[in-house]
Amino acid sequence: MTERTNSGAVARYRMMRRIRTFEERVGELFLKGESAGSMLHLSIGEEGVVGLTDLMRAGDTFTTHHRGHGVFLGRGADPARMMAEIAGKETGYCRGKGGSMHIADRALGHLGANAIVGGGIPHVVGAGITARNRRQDHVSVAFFGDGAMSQGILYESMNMAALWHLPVLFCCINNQYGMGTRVDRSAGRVAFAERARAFGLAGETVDGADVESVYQAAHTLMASARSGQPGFLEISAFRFFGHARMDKSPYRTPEEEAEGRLRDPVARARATLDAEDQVSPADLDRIDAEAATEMDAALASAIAAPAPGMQTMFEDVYAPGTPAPFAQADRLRAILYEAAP
Amino acid sequence: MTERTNSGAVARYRMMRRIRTFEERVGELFLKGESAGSMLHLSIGEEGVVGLTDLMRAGDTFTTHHRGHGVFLGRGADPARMMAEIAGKETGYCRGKGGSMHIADRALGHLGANAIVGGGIPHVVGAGITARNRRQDHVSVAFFGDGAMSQGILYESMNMAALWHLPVLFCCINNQYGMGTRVDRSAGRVAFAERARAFGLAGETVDGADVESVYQAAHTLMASARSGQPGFLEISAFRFFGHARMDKSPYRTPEEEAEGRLRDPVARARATLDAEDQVSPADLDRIDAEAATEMDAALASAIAAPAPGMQTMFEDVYAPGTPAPFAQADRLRAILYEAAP
Amino acid sequence: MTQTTYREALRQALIDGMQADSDIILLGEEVGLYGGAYGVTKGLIDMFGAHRVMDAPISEPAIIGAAIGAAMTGLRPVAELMYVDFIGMAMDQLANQAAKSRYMFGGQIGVPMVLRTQGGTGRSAAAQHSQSLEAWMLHVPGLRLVMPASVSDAYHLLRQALEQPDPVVFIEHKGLYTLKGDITAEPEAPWGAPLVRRAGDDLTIVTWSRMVHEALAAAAALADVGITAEVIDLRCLNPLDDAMIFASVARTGRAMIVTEAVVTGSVASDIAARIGERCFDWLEEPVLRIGGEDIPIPVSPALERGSIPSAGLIADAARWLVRREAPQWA
Amino acid sequence: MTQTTYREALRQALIDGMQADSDIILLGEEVGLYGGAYGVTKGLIDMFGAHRVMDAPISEPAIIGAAIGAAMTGLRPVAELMYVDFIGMAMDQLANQAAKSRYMFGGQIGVPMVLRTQGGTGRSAAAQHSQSLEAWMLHVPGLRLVMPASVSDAYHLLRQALEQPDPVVFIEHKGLYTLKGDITAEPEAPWGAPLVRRAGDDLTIVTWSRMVHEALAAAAALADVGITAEVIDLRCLNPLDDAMIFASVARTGRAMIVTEAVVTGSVASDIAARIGERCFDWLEEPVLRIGGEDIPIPVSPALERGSIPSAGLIADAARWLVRREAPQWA
Ligand SMILES: Cc1ncc(C[n+]2csc(CCOP(=O)(O)OP(=O)(O)O)c2C)c(N)n1
Ligand SMILES: Cc1ncc(C[n+]2csc(CCOP(=O)(O)OP(=O)(O)O)c2C)c(N)n1
Ligand SMILES: [Mg+2]
Ligand SMILES: [Mg+2]
Repeated sequence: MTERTNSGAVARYRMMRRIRTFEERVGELFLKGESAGSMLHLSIGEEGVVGLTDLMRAGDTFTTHHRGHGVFLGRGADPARMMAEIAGKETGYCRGKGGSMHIADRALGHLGANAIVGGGIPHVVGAGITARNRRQDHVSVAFFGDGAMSQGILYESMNMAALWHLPVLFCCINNQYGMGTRVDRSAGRVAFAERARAFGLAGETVDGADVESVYQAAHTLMASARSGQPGFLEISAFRFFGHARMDKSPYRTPEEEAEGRLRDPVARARATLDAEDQVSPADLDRIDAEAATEMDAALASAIAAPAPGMQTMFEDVYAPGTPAPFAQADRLRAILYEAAP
Repeated sequence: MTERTNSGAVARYRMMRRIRTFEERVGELFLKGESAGSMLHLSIGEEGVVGLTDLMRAGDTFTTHHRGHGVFLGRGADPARMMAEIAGKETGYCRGKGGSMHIADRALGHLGANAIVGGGIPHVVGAGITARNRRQDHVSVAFFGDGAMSQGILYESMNMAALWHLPVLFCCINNQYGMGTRVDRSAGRVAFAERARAFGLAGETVDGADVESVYQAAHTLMASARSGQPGFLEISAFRFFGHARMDKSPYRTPEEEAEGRLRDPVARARATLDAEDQVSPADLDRIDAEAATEMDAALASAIAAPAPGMQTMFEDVYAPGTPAPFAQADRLRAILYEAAP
Repeated sequence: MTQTTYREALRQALIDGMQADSDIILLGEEVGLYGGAYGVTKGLIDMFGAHRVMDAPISEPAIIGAAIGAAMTGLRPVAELMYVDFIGMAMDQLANQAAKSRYMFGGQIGVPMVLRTQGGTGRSAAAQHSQSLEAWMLHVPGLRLVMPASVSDAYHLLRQALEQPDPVVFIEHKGLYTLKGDITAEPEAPWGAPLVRRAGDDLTIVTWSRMVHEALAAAAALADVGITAEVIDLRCLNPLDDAMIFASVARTGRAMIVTEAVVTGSVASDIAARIGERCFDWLEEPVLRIGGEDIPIPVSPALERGSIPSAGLIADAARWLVRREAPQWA
Repeated sequence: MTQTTYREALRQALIDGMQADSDIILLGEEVGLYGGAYGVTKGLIDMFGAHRVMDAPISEPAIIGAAIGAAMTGLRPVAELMYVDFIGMAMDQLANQAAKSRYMFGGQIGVPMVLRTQGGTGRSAAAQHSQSLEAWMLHVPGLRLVMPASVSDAYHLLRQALEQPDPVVFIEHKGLYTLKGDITAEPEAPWGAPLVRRAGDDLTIVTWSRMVHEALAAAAALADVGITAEVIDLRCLNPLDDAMIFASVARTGRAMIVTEAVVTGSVASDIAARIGERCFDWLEEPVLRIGGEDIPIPVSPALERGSIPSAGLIADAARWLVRREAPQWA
């Protein structure tokens, strides 16, 4: 790869390809019967979010929704530990307790994926308070879907961020659907950024199929958030596949799907790099191949990883060193042997 | 009173005076130690809401917040039954179970006052669904304070109303304060009607000190709501007294209070009727005197009314004819006498 | 009388109810085009139209709130909460509004609505999609609370719920949708009455929802070693005519309450306390609670399973209660 | 050692805590300029500034959610919920987020926050402002739950709550703010340990929060007729070292649990169930639950009072338990 190329754009392409390939392997994990359950939500079609994650810095924090694999990879996650978590294994990010919908990593600023639509949004307000009170230069970003636009807690959170001038960004990944409901069937008016502006935020909508546009829009909003003017960024995308692994999307037509899948951020970035940035197809192929090798390894290591030991179930309910839950076996034993109390 | 006068405006003045006088008597009830508790929220300063209640029809329904006496009187409430309820008496609207914050009257369309900020708002969405499904020509109106602008459920409700084209109106009585917090300390951006418009509602703000302006604005919004375009009306007002009976408002200056109290809808209406509609001071005095007589009687009858019988406490938890709560005395009796089960 | 599934029984109850009463509407996320997250409302939007089968935005508080308003004004809404785990954001509408309106308003305004939802473990759905939260609802006067364990109850209790004058929380179990069984012509028992699913003399096992099936499996295993366990399915947790439970325990002298929920603060604790009060003189052994561990539900399938009572655990505990045979793990 | 009030003790705990730990912030409705609905935070905004004493919009879910995020990132927030009755709209943030984060995330992310709130009857505040909802919280693994009854506990338990690594729900009682007493130099008992408020041999009364005072009044009256009741104040409902309760009941042979909450599904049921399990062989009489009636709280002062246990009722029940003297009403 020559020095003339836009190294940022290439890095973003590489990240998007890694996300795409990772998600494909998650699908395989499920088909192999090795995933913990079927509640696996692939972010294929939403890789344009890399335009934002790429701008986040060490110290910045974030929360995600249930479709958060891509965001977390974008922030530097180790795909093997992610895959292990999705398989419910001891070596996963959360020791096999969280799974796909609850991956987190404090070290990388990931305050947690959430299975409650909108559930993680207010946490960034709190992270913003911490940054403000400690005079840290950190932004906290909430990632969520269009479905969360119907959750009241979003508006409560946006209002607080605006009222207190917090370094916070709300990022709605609008993939046009919440399960089987297209946005025009869940929103009385679909101009989401307008809602944010009415609450006093800087609000923008951007085409998520073009990662470089996302990057530009996010650049402005992240800078203003960092200086205390919170923002809202709607990344318009298309959910390529069903809601979760069992969903075959019968509520939308093949035509709509085919058209939606034309909005492919990975393909588009590749084409642009090829045509405009003169990255050679061979270089791009190499990137793709590296991603495949990496994700194959992640998949294999997750499958090979050990399940958590039964006793771990009682750990992490409370902090170490504080009273732990009274296990049922111990309670029954206490009753059974009727030691005088 | 001559035929030349604007009979609607006179009726609205009369209603506003009745509300004002009623609220003054509620204050006396408290001072006499005859109210059920001190959670009494006077709507003095907010009588301009009569410009909206006057436009509501039989069959229309509504919910109110904790400061709802005025709204309910505006819809035809019997002040004696209201006062009895505020005193926690058997003859009150709710048999002494609800009190000031939970007055309701199904017959007059009052689906209930609510002590949860925002709690009654979604109920009008449901009433709107009923009207739509039954093809009834009814509008349902939610009355709430500026404080409820911070409750997520308001936005969820507005979105639903817009999405489903329901005959619903959201009426925010902005009295500038939620307890000790002025709106600019609770809202990141104070243009409330703009928020409603961003959700697809028809949204307006009007000066509540001028009941006739309220009437005009409400006229348009009620008509459009009735035809399936839901609306939002912010009535700007000033809370003349403390939040509840114990609050002396130390968080605002006497100057601010004095200035706010200049925005007196009752005084303003009286002055207008006098100056522009040529209603004589004597006629206006007579209206005021009638209100005083009526509310004195309501106060006296509430004080004289009987407290509810102890056994009534178990009634109305569930519908008559269905299993009632197991009273503690009965449970203890069952244990005590140890009849073989 | 047809062999069908729990899912189909529920669907049929909705269809029959909606055909009988045009005021019934369904309101919830994905109840229309998608047919319900677990398929219970499949096809109903085509049968009854979008004004009666309403796909709602992801707004749990407002969904329940809208159902309340519809109920107050004459409809009979069935609000669907996709997972009982989501009630945390709508508990105000359920407990402070739906449950208390009749009372606060002195009997004037009832809220005849059904909140359909589902709970429980079994799908590796992790901590926020696997809970059993009926204890929260049992503690709220003004609510009714129903949890069917059988196909026939799925049908009949839902039909009956649709006729109640007060709000009913109807909690299905995600692990039972594919259960097969008959819909009996008449309800297996009256509304509010528990049902003896298996008769026995040595101990009484009180349970509900999916744990009925674990208890029955345990009872079958116990029969092999000569212990006869009576298995009582509560069906309705409120109203609950508990006299039959007391009579059974008075006869057997031994009681065990089995719940899938976290045991501390559970409905099992409440039933145990009632038995302790009312059956004291007849008890031979302590009233045992067997429940979920006091932990959030882990995603790992092995840990999830291990945190919830099984037929084996129930049988072990029963052998101790009846024969003082200590289980291996004890 | 100063004679002070429950309100002042709480305020002093916040002040001392905030002076000792600059990461502590207060976040809630009216905690700043207004000084708290019940005056607990009066003047604190002047002492610590608006960045540490934050007046929040009326957004309970987001208040608790923001506190969670602040706790996750290093602060130690005290979120205030003006009335425990409002938890219904924020139970998701409390139970699904605050309580479960450490677990779901495999121990990586703790949520060291305190949720300060108050509950109970006594002010004719009606059904939505008078509840005792601790049972909901007891049923949530991951939460700690504290309900001080004394002035000294108000101080010390709040100080200790401010040092816990996990979320603590701290429920005050609206009827206790004017209670007078001493703040002892050391806590009256360790965190998690119940406290014998009055020793006795004839029966054990287990209770917490305001009902401790009714129980003590009952115990005093009982002493006049020669019955000595041991009154145990739970203080911490979670963690709860219940061994002392079992020891007391094993000694007295009689137990009564008193709660202000609706009795069905209450914490009283849970404590009764535990005693039934662990003290079976030592019990002379059934474990009695004395609680609030299973109704919403009515606004009428007479009805409100009548729906809640009183010292008289407790004493009546105790006389029956100990002496089989049936009360007049029975
Ligand atoms: C509070 C809540 N309600 C409902 C659900 C069930 N649910 C899970 S994902 C989903 C759709 C979410 O749509 P969106 O926010 O657009 O995210 P996407 O799946 O499209 O990424 C729903 C309804 C949930 N998990 N949480
Ligand atoms: C959900 C909820 N949060 C907080 C309160 C406590 N509270 C009662 S009234 C009030 C202020 C409400 O302000 P607003 O909505 O403007 O009504 P106003 O009192 O000004 O009429 C507050 C915070 C409540 N009752 N319900
Ligand atoms: Mg979506
Ligand atoms: Mg106000």
